[in-house]
Amino acid sequence: MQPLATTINVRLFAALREQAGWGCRTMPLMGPSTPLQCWRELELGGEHLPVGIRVAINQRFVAADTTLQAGDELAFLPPISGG
Amino acid sequence: MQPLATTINVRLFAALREQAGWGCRTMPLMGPSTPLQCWRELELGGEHLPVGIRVAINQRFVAADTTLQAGDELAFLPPISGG
Amino acid sequence: MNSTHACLDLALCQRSFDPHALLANWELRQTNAATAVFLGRMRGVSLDGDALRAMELEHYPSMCEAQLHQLATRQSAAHAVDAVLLRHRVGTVLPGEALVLLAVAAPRRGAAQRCCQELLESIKHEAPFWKKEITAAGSCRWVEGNTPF
Amino acid sequence: MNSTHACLDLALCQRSFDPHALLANWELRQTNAATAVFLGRMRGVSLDGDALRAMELEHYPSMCEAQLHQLATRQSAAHAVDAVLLRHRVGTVLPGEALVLLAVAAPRRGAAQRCCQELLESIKHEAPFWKKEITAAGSCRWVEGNTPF
Repeated sequence: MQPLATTINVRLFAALREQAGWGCRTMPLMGPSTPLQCWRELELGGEHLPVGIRVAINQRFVAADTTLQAGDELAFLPPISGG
Repeated sequence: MQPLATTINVRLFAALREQAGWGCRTMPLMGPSTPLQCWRELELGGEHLPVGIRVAINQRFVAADTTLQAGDELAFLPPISGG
Repeated sequence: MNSTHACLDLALCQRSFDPHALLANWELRQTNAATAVFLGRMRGVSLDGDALRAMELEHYPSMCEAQLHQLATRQSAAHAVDAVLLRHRVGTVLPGEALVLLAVAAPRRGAAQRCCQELLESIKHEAPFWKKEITAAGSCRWVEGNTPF
Repeated sequence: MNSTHACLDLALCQRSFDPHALLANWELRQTNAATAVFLGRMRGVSLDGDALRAMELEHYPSMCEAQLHQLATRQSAAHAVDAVLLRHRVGTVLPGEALVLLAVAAPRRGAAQRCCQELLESIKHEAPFWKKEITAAGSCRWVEGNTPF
């Protein structure tokens, strides 16, 4: 029996959001995947995560090779500039 | 011809003032003298300046062996505690 | 106030706030000897020297709040301070308006000052905020990372 | 404001002052992005744990003012800050009253914070002030030097 189709939500912010032309997208999770694989698949810019771009899963910073789970919220964050 | 008698003013503060029982005194300056010599002469406590006691002449911190001039204001300052 | 957990008062502000009224109100409720404060306001000119009309402060809702809480908890414990006040603007900010107010109350000056400084740095590097400058001429530019300390 | 000399607003206060009103009034006249502040209040208990009734803050008149001016001039130049506000109590101080208010305005957070911290330390070690604690029981004790940073 096939498992039910599962998805993750991807969020982009600031300059990344403007460059991509979208801020939030749902994508299917086909087997084990990582933020880096999603970055490539979404064609967000190159084969590697550019220096300075950070990854969050479910609103916590994680490494780009963390394994994604169905239902995760994945975010790519350009260099932050608060305060 | 004898020079005119010359004097300096000596000031004490805080604990030093209370221990000595006076805060301001005029003393004659008999030839070359230093704050350390005045400390001894005034019997403010021992032959050496106690650790932590600082010296000011004319309201500037100086070394204890600085040569005093007639009319100087000499002050002995216990450890300071402002702010 | 117990000895293991500082009292944290942290919030994002969608609108302009009066940092002095907030600080006075908060500080007068503290019983500490030492309070260190940082107040940052929006500059009227960019780092490139262009006159600015406004700044858009984007944030990652809920991750931003969670990060601020975690950073304040960590730093207040590390420095054993008693209370932290933080206000940070989001949305459209005009020149001269307060961007960030951070105040730390502690029994001693060193702890208050160090915590204020280190918490501010950690916020600048770990809380998801992004500044977009809008010049008087109407052009936009995302600020690339933080100015050096 | 010229580029070589900071604007210094330094004063000793014989009476209780409102640090928040002073700070607000001063800071709103600045045009800087960053302001670092330290506010010290009199503790209600001594370092030994005794309840305090009051503190007598003695100073060396005119040397104290001269030292504050010299220290503020030196530190504001060293950190290239634009403005310094200092108020320091002398005379009889009651628990909870403000003892010292120091604020530094600069174009950048690092300069403002470092200058505030270093100027405060230099005042604590180089400006002739002496604190005498008067306990609730009526005994007096000169505070021996400063608490560690």
